[in-house]
Amino acid sequence: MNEFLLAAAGFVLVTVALGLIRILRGPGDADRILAAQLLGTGGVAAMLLLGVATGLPGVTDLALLLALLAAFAAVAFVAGSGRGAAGGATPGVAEGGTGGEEPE
Amino acid sequence: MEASAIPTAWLAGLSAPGGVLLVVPLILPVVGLLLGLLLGGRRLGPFVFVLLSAGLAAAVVVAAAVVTGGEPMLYQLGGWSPPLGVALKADGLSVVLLLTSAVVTLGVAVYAQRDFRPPGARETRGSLAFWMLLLGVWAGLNTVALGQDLFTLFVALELLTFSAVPLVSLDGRAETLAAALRYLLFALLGSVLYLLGAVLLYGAYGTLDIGLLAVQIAAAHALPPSVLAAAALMTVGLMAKTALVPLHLWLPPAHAGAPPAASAILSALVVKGSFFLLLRIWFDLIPGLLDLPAAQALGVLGAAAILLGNLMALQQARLKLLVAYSTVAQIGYLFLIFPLAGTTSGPTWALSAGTLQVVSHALAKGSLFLAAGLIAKALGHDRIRDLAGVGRVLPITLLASGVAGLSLVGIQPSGGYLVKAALQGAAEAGGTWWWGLVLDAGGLLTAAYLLWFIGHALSGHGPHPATAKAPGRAQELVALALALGSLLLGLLPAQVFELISVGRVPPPEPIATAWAGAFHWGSLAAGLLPLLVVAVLVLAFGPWGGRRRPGPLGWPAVGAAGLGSAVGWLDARLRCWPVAGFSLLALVLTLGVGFAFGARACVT
Amino acid sequence: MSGETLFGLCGAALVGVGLFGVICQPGALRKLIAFNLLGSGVFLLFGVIAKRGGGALAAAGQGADGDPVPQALVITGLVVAFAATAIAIALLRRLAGLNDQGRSEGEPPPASRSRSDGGP
Amino acid sequence: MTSALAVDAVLALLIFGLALWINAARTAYGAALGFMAYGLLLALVWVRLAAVDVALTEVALGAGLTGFLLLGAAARLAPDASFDAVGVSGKGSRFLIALLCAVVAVGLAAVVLVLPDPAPTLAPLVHANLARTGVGNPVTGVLMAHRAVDTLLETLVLIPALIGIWSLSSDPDWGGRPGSLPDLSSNGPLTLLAQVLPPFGILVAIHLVWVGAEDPGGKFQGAAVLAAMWVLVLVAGLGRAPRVTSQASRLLLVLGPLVFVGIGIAGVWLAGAFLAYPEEWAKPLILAIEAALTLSVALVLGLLLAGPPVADGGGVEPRP
Repeated sequence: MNEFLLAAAGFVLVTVALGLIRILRGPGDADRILAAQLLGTGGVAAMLLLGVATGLPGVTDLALLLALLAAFAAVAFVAGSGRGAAGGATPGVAEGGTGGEEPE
Repeated sequence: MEASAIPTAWLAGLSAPGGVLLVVPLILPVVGLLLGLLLGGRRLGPFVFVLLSAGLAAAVVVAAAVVTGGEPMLYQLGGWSPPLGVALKADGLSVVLLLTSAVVTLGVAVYAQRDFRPPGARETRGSLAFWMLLLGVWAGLNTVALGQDLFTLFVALELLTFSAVPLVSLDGRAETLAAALRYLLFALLGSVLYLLGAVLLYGAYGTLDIGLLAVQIAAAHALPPSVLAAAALMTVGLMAKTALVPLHLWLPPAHAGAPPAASAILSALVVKGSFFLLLRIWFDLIPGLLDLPAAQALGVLGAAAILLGNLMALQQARLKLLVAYSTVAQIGYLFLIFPLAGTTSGPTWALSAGTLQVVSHALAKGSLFLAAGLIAKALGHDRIRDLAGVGRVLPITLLASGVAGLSLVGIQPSGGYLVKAALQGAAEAGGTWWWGLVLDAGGLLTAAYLLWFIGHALSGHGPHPATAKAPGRAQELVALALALGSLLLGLLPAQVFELISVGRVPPPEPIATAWAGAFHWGSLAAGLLPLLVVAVLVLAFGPWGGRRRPGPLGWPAVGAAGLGSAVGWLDARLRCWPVAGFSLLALVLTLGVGFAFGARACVT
Repeated sequence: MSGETLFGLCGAALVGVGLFGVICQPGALRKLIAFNLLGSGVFLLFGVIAKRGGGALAAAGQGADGDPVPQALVITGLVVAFAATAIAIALLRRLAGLNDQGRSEGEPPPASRSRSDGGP
Repeated sequence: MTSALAVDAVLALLIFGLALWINAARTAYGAALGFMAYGLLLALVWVRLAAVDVALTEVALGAGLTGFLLLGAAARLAPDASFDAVGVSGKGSRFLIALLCAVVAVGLAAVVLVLPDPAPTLAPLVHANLARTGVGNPVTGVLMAHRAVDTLLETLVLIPALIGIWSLSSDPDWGGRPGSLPDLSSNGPLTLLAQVLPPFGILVAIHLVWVGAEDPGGKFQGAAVLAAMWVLVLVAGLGRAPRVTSQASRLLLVLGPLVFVGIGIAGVWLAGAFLAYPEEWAKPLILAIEAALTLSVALVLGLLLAGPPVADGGGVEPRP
């Protein structure tokens, strides 16, 4: 049983890794935010699988916390791409999100 | 490997019932930080003053208890004995740091009452920040002095750093913010390396208590790789926080840009906190390191710091930068004790010299930064070439600078003299005369730049005294008092010097007998003679001439100018971030490999 | 090779990556992120040491999965690292704000700024 | 055991690769994004290392709050806001430094591999003495009893850090409200989220603190969740951070450490040592300290995120 759970966790991890590429490469902020949500969900799944497999107490709390903070992370993304009071869900947002780019 | 069996009994024997006294220096600043935030406003300055006075009294009581007891005091926090719990320990070394930090902080607190009192009833940014951060520095130093657990000491170091960094940028100018950021990042790098070392030691021995670790490390047949790696990492990390050349990139801008009261604390005390931990590691935790050839490397860096710092100080156009580079040089003296500890005089002797240098420099440099601040405030600038007339406006301040300078140069009967005499003696005893040469050169260079500055200040052509703002009399007197303290260290009763060896193997030649009769008119004259020569030289190059000359010493030689610009170029290179980072890595590897080879040679 | 060994190697590698970033990254923010990587490497090593210590016990049936002392210390260390990051970011933003102000008022940029123009 | 090892290998590789990517990322914004994902993966590693307490802290503080700080800064800083480009290393010196870093890492790995086996550990000692602390979670026992002084100092460290951040305002702004958080009050969905999420967050925080006595959890994790929820409310414009001069907020800031120190000092008489608890009272006292510390630490963490005060106090960043 444990073997199966661990294998499943490994599989979820590989999926997450694929999603990671989207976060990192973008291109748009929307891609990134959605991929990050996927990462959060995948993380919760992997966490639960690992927790059950190893029989540690408190892993469900951890998954709960992760789910909660995934929403917070989404806010961080929006705030990060919103560029202050001028923000909002306008096309300008995506442009603002690249504000952190360094000169080539 | 049962970690608990041996040590608990060993510690229980040492813990004295009166040890709860040790908690007082720990709690006072902690409570101060908490209540101070509630108090705020105008009452904060006087409150800190009262608290520091109580802290000084507590430090004196602890010192008296340690001296009369004749052995270190130990206290187990929460009643848990190490390795599970955390212990406090006061030996001679801790007592000296406790006393020094209490005295200097109290002096600075008196000085700062005027600068950091809100003008109206409302709280101001500067006042709240300064007083709270001062308490933070004090809390960090006291914990560093008493802490006996490597992780507690890590938290104390961070407390020190987090309090010191905002002090640098208190005036909010862009340059000081950049200096503070640079200081913070480099200091964080240093702390991480220190923590990594502590982690490795825990991995090897399952405890972080210095006493327990020392027992187990000493019992080992040979120093294992984890201990050597930890020693290298912790040493370099703490060197970065102490700003030993070549890791001094952050110090000059940070110490020169801070408000004077903050500069005094940063230069006098904050860099000593990390140095103090280095002493703990090299002399208490892993004394075996002192016998390794790699200990010479620390001395070489110290010598480089003395030469580079002094030569750079000589070239500075601004007084506060001059004083900051003088700190770079004086830190070098601290590191000369490592190669000299293995000589016949024994480690306790070297440790005494190092501790004395910590105290002496803290007092002298505190005074000098306060004086520089008064001068800058009176004139509105601190350009050395335009200091003319200061002597008439601020005679007491200038006197304080001169007296502090005597200690930095190492003239009788100052603490600086005793340090240099002790180091010279150890160098001669060990047959390593070249360290003495560095000491002499350092003293002469120090004399040169201090005379250069004082000469300008004494020359008469300048703004009329009436145009300058008068400083507070108390501020001038504090600067003078600290300077006099440093000068008169050498006249303290001999028994005081024995304090440092409490809890250690006494040196073959008792410190008291060596230093009791240190004051001779003959040696005073011998010390003053080279000083006079330097004075004549400085005189010849002309602060009194009034003519502007290009080089730091005026016309003298293309050679000197060439040397100056070469040193300046070297310093600018070393203070680049990538170069400093490279030096840091190279030092970690050199020390690590050096330790490994040295340790193997020792065994075979 | 066990999982702990693997993560131990990973921690050492992270220390290397973090050190390189702190030294070679061009901007303070990037240095700060690298510092956090470096710190996580150190914490990870501590966690591996905790697991090694507890693992022996668990094998002996004493029920401890990890040595709680390093774990508690890592928690403390994480809080300290967060405070450090917060101070650094506040400094950085203030510095950037001052520089912007200087630019918009047409003043010559302060020294720290003119130096930064040679970025990568 | 093999699939466990495979999972560990995947995790270790992912983390190492992500760290490399973060270093090589083209933009600071990308690096900050990568760092948030990195925190999540690290939490998985902590679960594999049987350190759920640390995993909780890593998720809440390491990935959550630190990521929020880094992302916010990366988005707002001007692209060339690097202070230290002077002497940016050329290709050659970068290679040299990379080489040295690699040597350091290899040396470190070698040292870690030769650490003694069986590993020296305090775990049996902690477990043997856990009953005396009154709590069932050994990590909480270590934090609150065996090494209480570290915890006290650590909560104290946050105060100079906060003062340091406050000191980065300008003099006329003193007395204003923190102004570094972005203002997204015009964002409808966010407002809704900020109304729905915090009640759950508060429940989770209370739960974490409460179970922390027996199971993984505790004040730092709970406080971080509370701080995150508070910041969410502030960002959505549903509340305002207190003025830096507010006496009430300062009282709350020092409440936890004061309770801690107070009980610690009382321990000198009641239990024979500073920071000791009378045995029969140990658990209630620890819970009381944890509760007070949770509030104080949550406030400090939130204020650390909220930045230095600005004059108008609207919680809006001044536009450059």
